[in-house]
Amino acid sequence: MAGWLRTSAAALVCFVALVLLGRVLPNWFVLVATLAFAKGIVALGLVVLMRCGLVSFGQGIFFCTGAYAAGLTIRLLGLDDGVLLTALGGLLALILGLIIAPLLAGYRGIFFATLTLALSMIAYGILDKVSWLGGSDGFNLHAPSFVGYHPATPQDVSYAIFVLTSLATVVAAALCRIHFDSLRGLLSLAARDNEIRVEYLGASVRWVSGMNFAVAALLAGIGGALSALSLGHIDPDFAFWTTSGEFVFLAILSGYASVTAVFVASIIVELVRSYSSQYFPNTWQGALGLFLLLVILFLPQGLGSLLLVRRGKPKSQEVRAESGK
Amino acid sequence: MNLAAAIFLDGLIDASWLFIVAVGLTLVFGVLNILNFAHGSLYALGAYTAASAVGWYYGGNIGPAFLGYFVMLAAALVVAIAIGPLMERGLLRLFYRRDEVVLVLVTYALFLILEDATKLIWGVNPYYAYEPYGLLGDVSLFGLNYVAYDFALVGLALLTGVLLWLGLNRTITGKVILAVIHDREISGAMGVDVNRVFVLAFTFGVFLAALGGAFTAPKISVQPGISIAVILLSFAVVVIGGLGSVEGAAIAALIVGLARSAAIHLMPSAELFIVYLVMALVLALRPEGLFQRTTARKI
Amino acid sequence: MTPLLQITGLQKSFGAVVAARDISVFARRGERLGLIGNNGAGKTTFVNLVTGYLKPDAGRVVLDGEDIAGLPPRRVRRSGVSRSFQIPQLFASLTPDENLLIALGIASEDGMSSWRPARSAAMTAGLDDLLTRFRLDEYRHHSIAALPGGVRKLVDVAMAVTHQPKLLLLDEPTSGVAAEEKFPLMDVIMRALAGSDATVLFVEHDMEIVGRYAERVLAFYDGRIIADGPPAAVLGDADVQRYVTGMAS
Amino acid sequence: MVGGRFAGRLLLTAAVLGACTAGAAAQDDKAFKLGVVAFLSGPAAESFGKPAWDGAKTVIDALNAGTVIKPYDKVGFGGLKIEVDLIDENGGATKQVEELRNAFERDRVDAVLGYISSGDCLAVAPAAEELKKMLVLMDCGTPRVFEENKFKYVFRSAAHGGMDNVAMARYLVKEGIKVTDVGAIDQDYAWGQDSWRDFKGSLAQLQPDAKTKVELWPKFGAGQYGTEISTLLQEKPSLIYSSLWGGDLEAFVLQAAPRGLFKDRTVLFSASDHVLQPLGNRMPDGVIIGARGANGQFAEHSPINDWFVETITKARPGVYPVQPQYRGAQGVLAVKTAVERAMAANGGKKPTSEEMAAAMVGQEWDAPSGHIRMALGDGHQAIQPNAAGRTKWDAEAKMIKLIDIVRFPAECVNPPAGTKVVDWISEGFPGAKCN
Repeated sequence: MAGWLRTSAAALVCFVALVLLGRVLPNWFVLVATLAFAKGIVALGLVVLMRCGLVSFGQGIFFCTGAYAAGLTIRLLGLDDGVLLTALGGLLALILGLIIAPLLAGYRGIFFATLTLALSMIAYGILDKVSWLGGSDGFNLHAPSFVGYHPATPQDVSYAIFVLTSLATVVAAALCRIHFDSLRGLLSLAARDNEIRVEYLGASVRWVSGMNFAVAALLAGIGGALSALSLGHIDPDFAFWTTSGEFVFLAILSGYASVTAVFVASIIVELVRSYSSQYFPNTWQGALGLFLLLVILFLPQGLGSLLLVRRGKPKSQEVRAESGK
Repeated sequence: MNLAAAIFLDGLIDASWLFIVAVGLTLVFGVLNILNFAHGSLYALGAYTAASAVGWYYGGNIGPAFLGYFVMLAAALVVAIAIGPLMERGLLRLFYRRDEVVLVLVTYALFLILEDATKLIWGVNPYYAYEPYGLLGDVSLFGLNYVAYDFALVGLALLTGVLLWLGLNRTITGKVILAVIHDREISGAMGVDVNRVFVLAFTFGVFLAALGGAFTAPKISVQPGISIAVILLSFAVVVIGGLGSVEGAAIAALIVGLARSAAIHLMPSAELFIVYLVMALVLALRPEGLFQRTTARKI
Repeated sequence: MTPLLQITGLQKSFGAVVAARDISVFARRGERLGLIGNNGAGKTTFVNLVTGYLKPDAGRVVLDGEDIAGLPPRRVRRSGVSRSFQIPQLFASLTPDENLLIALGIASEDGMSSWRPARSAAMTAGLDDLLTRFRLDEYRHHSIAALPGGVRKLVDVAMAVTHQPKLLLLDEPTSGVAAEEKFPLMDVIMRALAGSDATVLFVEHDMEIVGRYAERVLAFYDGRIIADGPPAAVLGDADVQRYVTGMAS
Repeated sequence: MVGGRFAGRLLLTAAVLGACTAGAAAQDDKAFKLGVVAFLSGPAAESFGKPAWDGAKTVIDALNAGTVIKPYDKVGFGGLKIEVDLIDENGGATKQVEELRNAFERDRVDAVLGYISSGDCLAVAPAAEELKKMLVLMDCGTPRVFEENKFKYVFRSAAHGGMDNVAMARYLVKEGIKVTDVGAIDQDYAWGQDSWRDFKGSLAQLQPDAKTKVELWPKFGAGQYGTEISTLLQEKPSLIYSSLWGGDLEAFVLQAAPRGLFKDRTVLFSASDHVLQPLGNRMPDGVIIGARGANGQFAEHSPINDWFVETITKARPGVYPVQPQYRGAQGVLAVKTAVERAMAANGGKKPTSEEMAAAMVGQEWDAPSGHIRMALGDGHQAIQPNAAGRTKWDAEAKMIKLIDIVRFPAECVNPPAGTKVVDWISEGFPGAKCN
């Protein structure tokens, strides 16, 4: 139980710290951080999935589900409460996840990755084609309100979205931490290591995978809704394979040693991307690719390992879990 | 009647192109378990190299016109030999000990890098290799005028398919490759030099991608961005055919090609979506693709 | 009193190879059975058939009146049958501690349905007990890869008993263990099991071990049971000596 | 350990912060920082991105050197040297929104000029408005930007796509080309869909009995059109319309010409002068060409046009400027005009976004492509003269010359203020002023 409390306390402190930071930070960085956290939440979902040995290359399908759910609710129903929209995005993504899970829970490794990618491509095809979904150009969202509060200036809007995103972030982070430290979290690692034994111990690997998949979908949906709100624009690229690839990159970059690492990683990537496209407008993609390669090569266990080392903590279970395979 | 014929011919031509670009992807997947996102960039490299080579060949009247086709073939070979081993030994190898999904990510990074690399080498201006396209004249079938070159491509695709099949099933090396496709560990334990097979298969995959690019170059304007459409289409074909299955790739290419041409002739507004539709159907009915080679959780 | 386990007419063949032909066995509660037979005689196949890793072509496996033949390992485990493996099936990236925690967690009342922390009071109590019973305390935080073969076997067995099985099948518990360690290892296992009234069925090549720890011996040959009885009788049996021990020794 | 994690989070956030707040540039009122956004990579780089940037850069360099002719002879923008932040438009609309915000808030650009893709324009416009920063759209076609929104800080320095297709339809009439039936091939995304809708509507007004035989919708970037060409050959329409552009259009021509698609029928490419130079004599003669304005060969002689052509052909030998170069230049001159008008009003200080926006509303200026007016969208959307013509390979000059050129005044092909293109077309071009 103490673990619960400590984690929740830490989460609360982080939240307060972020809310305060958001006030002193330059607005552009608040925006970067908002997007980074939103994408980080999606990557966190992938980390959950990776802990049971599965990597989805199609998180875009849930990311766009969340985004379009939020966007269409504003557009068609006129509901614009940020909190509600975020929850809705997550919920719909979760439902979709629960529908798909049985189809994919039987697959593993590269096959799983490829099938998820295929599904997200289908989603992309639909969004691109269906005109009442905005078609290839997508559509814009006006600024949301927040449980009755209607921010006046764009700075207030972006700050409010930042606060909402930070809240979602710390909650997701704390819950995942608790999950990782729980029996269930341990079981995921077990399923990753040795499926036969898990079955022989009386648990179902399919069930474990399915659950983690659903959680990942939920988080992707929330991240999608938040991204849509902070960008004020939605288009089929939300489901494109490069988007999904970016999430996988975030997850691999952060590793699953530490939940914090996911969000630090996504802030770094966000900055690298935007600075590289500013300083090498002609070769920013190559620069990004190179960065990607180097990270994968020299940080095989992700940023998380660094964090843990810095903490002077002995090699933790998760880190070994990664090198295990 | 004419309509049916047109649908069939156009579908066939489309399918031949699809097959050439997709079969390399599926082969690499089968052997190395890598979903190579850079496949499209390799296709582009083939197209650029061929375009430059053809431009040089006809520009300077180096030799008889028909030899231009061999120049294109050579271009594809050059790309394969220059890139294949380098990429496999120099880079991918470093990640084999890691989770196979990391490898997908690596190829994604490669895709990004290659895109800009081609831009640095060839710039953004278009390249053309149109001479070989008209060389074979044109034929009139069912009241429609076709460029003979397109049927030559069908022949090339058939040839590729047949040679690949024979190579895999009738030669020692091919059998070894099939063995590795079937079970990497066991073959390794049985003394197969898996590394050699990897280099071989990957290089051949690169060659097929480059070949697709080289022989498409005469029909198109070679410029940045041509790789994207290719990777998506060939990926769809591979998924439909079943990951890692050469036969599957062939059948899937035919299905997709015919589906597309039928859609364009009968219901043009569906063209954009038809491929995804086929893919959705296949995934719904057989998630592992038509020619399944995937292994579900072993329990 | 009715036997705990009643197996009748168990059949399994892989193509032309018949791995189990019409096997019928019974076992009483708390009985210690040794399975002998040379490689390929069908011992492991028998274990796999009983524990649901393989589906029998025919036959019944009745445990406490419930036919468990053909159920998946998960269900078989729930109905009280558990096994260890010739090659220990562990969670290689975790510590023995965590391996056992998982086993205990799944066995515990609410199974994995809870998000309570892995190391709740109840859990650690059961864990410590298990660790002491199997003499694993000193290894609890090592990494699996670093463990000596014998210890891995112990972890493997310990994971199999976390839910108080009625029937426990040990597949060659001493294989891959140095000769001088075989007896200590079996001692630890048997002592750890002493408390329970579980029926223990162990596959073994070493006849001395069979003689020491088995109350009854089943001799396999070519997918059939060719002898069934007290160790002395079976090991003395002519067929057994011709087909099994003769080759084994 | 959790405490440690928290410490780790704060520490890293702080570190990252330090790293990047350092990057934030300070404002400088001796120079004017202009963000320029165009495709430097991806499918649109060759046809539009690079050339548009070339056009803009040529003018900017000349302005900084003070070598432009009157009325643009002031150095830079009203004496302020122009510093350019170049941004790649490739990477998707959402990325553009991010980059635009960074440009304004982190890199403190004074105004942003750019955007070629309609999707990007629609996405970034609200972001700029939100930040109350000056954004001048340079090339994108979709009328939706100002027809569906009201902006204070967003402008478009070139006419929207509506006029392209009205002009094409009018050209057919002017040239006495009787259209019995049409076959259309357009990319299946907003640009293709809108273009075909506008052309179809305009033709229905001008030649009511022209029927639509077939509409083909290849994927953007398909590059392979064999089946589409077969279909067109089978349907045998008397007119083939296409809004294809760049590599797709070049591939289409390369594949269609040898199959005789251009024989004994009219073929019309609504936005295609940028492919004439790359294709050279592979582009058949007699094809009707649009240039999204009186750009390139369609531009009438004027001091500024002659100056522009001379300067850019000197700067980039062998390249004849076409639509993107013209639109790039047009955009830069639009910003210059607005800045200098604002400075005239505020007494020569570097103008704020408000002042620039106020100055640009309804402004008129002379660009190489003619006289441009911010006439639509409450003075935020430019209209400009348009033209069309036919291709003719000139063997001596080794380039395609455009002949039978017909020019249309801006008011003839653009709707009057307050009218949506679609409605204007369907109502039969009320208030159109043609001569």
